[in-house]
Amino acid sequence: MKKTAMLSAAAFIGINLVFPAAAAQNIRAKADVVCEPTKENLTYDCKIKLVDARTNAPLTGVTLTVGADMPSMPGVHNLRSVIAQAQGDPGNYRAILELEMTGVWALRLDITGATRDRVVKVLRFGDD
Amino acid sequence: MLELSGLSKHFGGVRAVDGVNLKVGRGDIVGLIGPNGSGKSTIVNLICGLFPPTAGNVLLAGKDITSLPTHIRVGMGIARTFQNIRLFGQLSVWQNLWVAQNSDQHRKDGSFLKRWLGAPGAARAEIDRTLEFFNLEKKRDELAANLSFGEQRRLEMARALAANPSLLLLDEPAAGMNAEEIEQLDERIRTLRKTGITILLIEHHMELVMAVTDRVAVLNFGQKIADGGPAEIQANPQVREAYLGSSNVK
Amino acid sequence: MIDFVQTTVDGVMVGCSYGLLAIGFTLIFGVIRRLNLSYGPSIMVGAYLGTFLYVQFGAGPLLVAVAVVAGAAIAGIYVERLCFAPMKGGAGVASMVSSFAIWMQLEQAMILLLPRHTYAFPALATGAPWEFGPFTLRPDQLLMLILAIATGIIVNTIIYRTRFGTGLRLVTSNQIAAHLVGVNVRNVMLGAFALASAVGGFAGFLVLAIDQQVTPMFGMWATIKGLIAMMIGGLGSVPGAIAGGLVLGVIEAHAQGLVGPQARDLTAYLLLFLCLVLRPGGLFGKAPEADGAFSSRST
Amino acid sequence: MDDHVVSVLSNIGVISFVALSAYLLLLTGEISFGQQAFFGIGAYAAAIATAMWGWPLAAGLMLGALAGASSALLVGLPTLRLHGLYFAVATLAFAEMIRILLELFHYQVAVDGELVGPNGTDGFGGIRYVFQNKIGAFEYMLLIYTLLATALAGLWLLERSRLGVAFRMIGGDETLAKTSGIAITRHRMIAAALAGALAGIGGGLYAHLTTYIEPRIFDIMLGVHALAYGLIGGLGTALGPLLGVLIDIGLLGSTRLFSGYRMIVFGGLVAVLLIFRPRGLLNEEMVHRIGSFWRRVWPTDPSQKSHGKT
Repeated sequence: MKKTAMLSAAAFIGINLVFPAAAAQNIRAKADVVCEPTKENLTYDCKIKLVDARTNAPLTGVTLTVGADMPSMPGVHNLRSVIAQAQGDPGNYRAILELEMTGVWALRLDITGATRDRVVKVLRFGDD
Repeated sequence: MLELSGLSKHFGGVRAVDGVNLKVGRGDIVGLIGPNGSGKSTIVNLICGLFPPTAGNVLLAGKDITSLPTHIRVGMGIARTFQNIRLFGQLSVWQNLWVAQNSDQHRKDGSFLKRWLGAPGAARAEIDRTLEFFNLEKKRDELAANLSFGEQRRLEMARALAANPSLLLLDEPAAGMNAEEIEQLDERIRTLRKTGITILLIEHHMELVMAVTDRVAVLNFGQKIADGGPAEIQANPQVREAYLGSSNVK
Repeated sequence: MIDFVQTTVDGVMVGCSYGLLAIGFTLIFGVIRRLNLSYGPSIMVGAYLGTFLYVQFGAGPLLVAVAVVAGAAIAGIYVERLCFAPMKGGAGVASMVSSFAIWMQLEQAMILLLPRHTYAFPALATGAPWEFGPFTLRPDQLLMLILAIATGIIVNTIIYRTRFGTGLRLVTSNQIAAHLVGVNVRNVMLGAFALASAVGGFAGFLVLAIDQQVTPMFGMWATIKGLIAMMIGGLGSVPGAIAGGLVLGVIEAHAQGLVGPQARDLTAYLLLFLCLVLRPGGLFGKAPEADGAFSSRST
Repeated sequence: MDDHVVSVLSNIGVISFVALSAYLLLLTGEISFGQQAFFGIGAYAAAIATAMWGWPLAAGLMLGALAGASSALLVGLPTLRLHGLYFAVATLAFAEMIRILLELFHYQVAVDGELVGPNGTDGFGGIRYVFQNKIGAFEYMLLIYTLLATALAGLWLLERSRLGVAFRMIGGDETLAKTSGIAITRHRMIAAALAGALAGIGGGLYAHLTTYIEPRIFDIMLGVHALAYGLIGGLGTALGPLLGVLIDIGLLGSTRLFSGYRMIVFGGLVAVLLIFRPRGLLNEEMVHRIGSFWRRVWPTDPSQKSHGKT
């Protein structure tokens, strides 16, 4: 029993050394997303505006990929992520999503490059 | 060793066991016979605590164990076999015996981890001896479900013995066996008797019962109608009427 | 007091449909001693078929009702053939998981047929609610009540007055004995699935006609509500199923009236949990024996 | 490695925990429709710990495991005497109650001027520990698999231990297990707690993987999937449920081929598979055969001859 306790304590400390509690704070991203249906069935045109949550300055120089999950089916209905194109004013992006069905989807906005972050937006797709 | 006093079990309106008194002395081999449905298996279930009696008590070595749960009774030295073979089919022969093992050996030998992950020396030797006694040593790694009928019967008894019981309840161990196998069983019971174990044998096979038991109790409709030496029982007219009248016995 | 009565009446109306759902569930369970998770999705197949006819061709309520019942029955037979008939005894868990897999299959097939989240469903009857003093009664709800009672009577007649029903009852009480007296157990099982799914389909039609809309969540809804009502009433008992449905409907209605919509479901599950823990046999069933038919045990 | 592959593999790893959790109970013969509740409780507990209280990840995951285990014990007590369908439905009722309670659960604090924390049906976003600490997606996947490997090693040992064999005994024949001296109640509680802890850790990992959780994620769909994975993959070894997850999420969920038709293929596949192998691909018989083969190829010292099943 003692051995087990010591082992788990060692593992605990080890993991904490590798993954410490955060002090260094990255830029925190904030996103506004608007998705419009296209002529194509189940295909949506999404306009995304990324800003720094603290300064509200547009977030530039990053790569944005957009994926989607259905919260009611974790790990089941997940779309392959698409890369969003920068468009118009700085911080504005656009992505085309082909969904499997209408309903509530959680959009995964993955930001890589100058900073790394993930923002999840829950949106209802469909005209109902 | 074992004492049943006024033991009763009613299922709804059926009196499966009705006020049975029975004493089994230490080291005795007592037969329990009776026609089908006379309450024999119910008595075994009551002794090992699978359900509570409606009335009466079960005493083991003078201690009242009536309200103790089954696994505690096993720890106190009661082991049993089942009429229809019951084994852990998805486990190996060795594993069947290993976890059923209930001797002081497996509690003291080696470190905690060794005991939990395997059987240290003496406990392992004990299992091996039991397997050899039942001629199963070659099958130790086989899944119990893959054994032949005869092997399964032997494993069933081996598992009961692995618990190192002071009281062994055998519920129709000869059922489905051929003459040769019954003879082997007879021999094994005789060998066991020398170790001082107490046995309650429930059996339809009269030759076996008469050959190995010291005493025989007879049940009919849940009540004990006779109790005595084998010869005495065979001569008892009440038994002949109840038993031989309803069932075809050798 | 007036609110209380009104809420109770509303609860009874909904409870009727729960009761019908539970009858279907309990018929299947009683006969086969296994849980058919695809029960609700089978009903959903019927519902989507009906909706498809309604949306595409403007079919009327009567035709839609026939389509729903027929679709559900056919889906029920499909489930029986694939998940229950080929499984040997003692494979209760495998059957259940298999029926879950088919649930997924049916649901996706229906989503492919009608990919939008919500579709309109034809109304049973239109018209202004009737007022009786302080109480109101929707005509469609009243019609649903009448139809639900009629269905209950028909099912009861089938079970107690027909040859098939006699076989069904025999199989329910003792499968081996039924086999020995010459009942074709397999046919009875198939028939039970068809009948149960058809009853469920009709219940589904009534519920959807009140709601006037259908979503892909309907399959799960029907399975869960039917399951809860059946467990509360007691497994394998038809009167129990109706009673369970009514109890569930009334208690849900009051919980919603007193606290809110989330409390409604919470109360339903709490009721189910307490019922199982305190009185596992349900209101009308016997206490569960070690029912070997339904466990993951291998032997 | 491709981002998509990393994301799929991470998902597989995380869902494997809840599959293992359901598997552990299946060993003792009980079917639980409710392991998703402990996954959810673990997810919320771990996420609250790191995102709101500023705990390190390991501590958060431990809290998740602890919360999963203790709630499993809590629900284990009243449901102890239930079996089979009754137990399954009772666990379902419990899990749904937990889900609804999570929908009513509001507890938020301001982090960087934004409200973070469980917000009822609107979910709990901003679980950004992994991003704040610049842990890459690949690194996080490694963490998931390290923990999964640890869990598997633990289960591997468990299945060879008296405890694990006793679990299988209870699962095989409870009456016989009783008369073999096994304390059923205690073993069932241990199994429930271990299963709860496994699901709890999985939940904690999931929350930090997606950064967003909401009560709907933890509904019965997840629970029945978890159950199905074990039965598809096989009940003979802890690798069985993993195989099930791999087939479902890895093979079908992530290839474009079946997009839109995936459940039709998967559903049919599972139904047909279960007709031929009601205890899954890697059932006890199969595992035993592989074990015997292994023993022949690689015979161990006869005095130390293998006693366990491999």
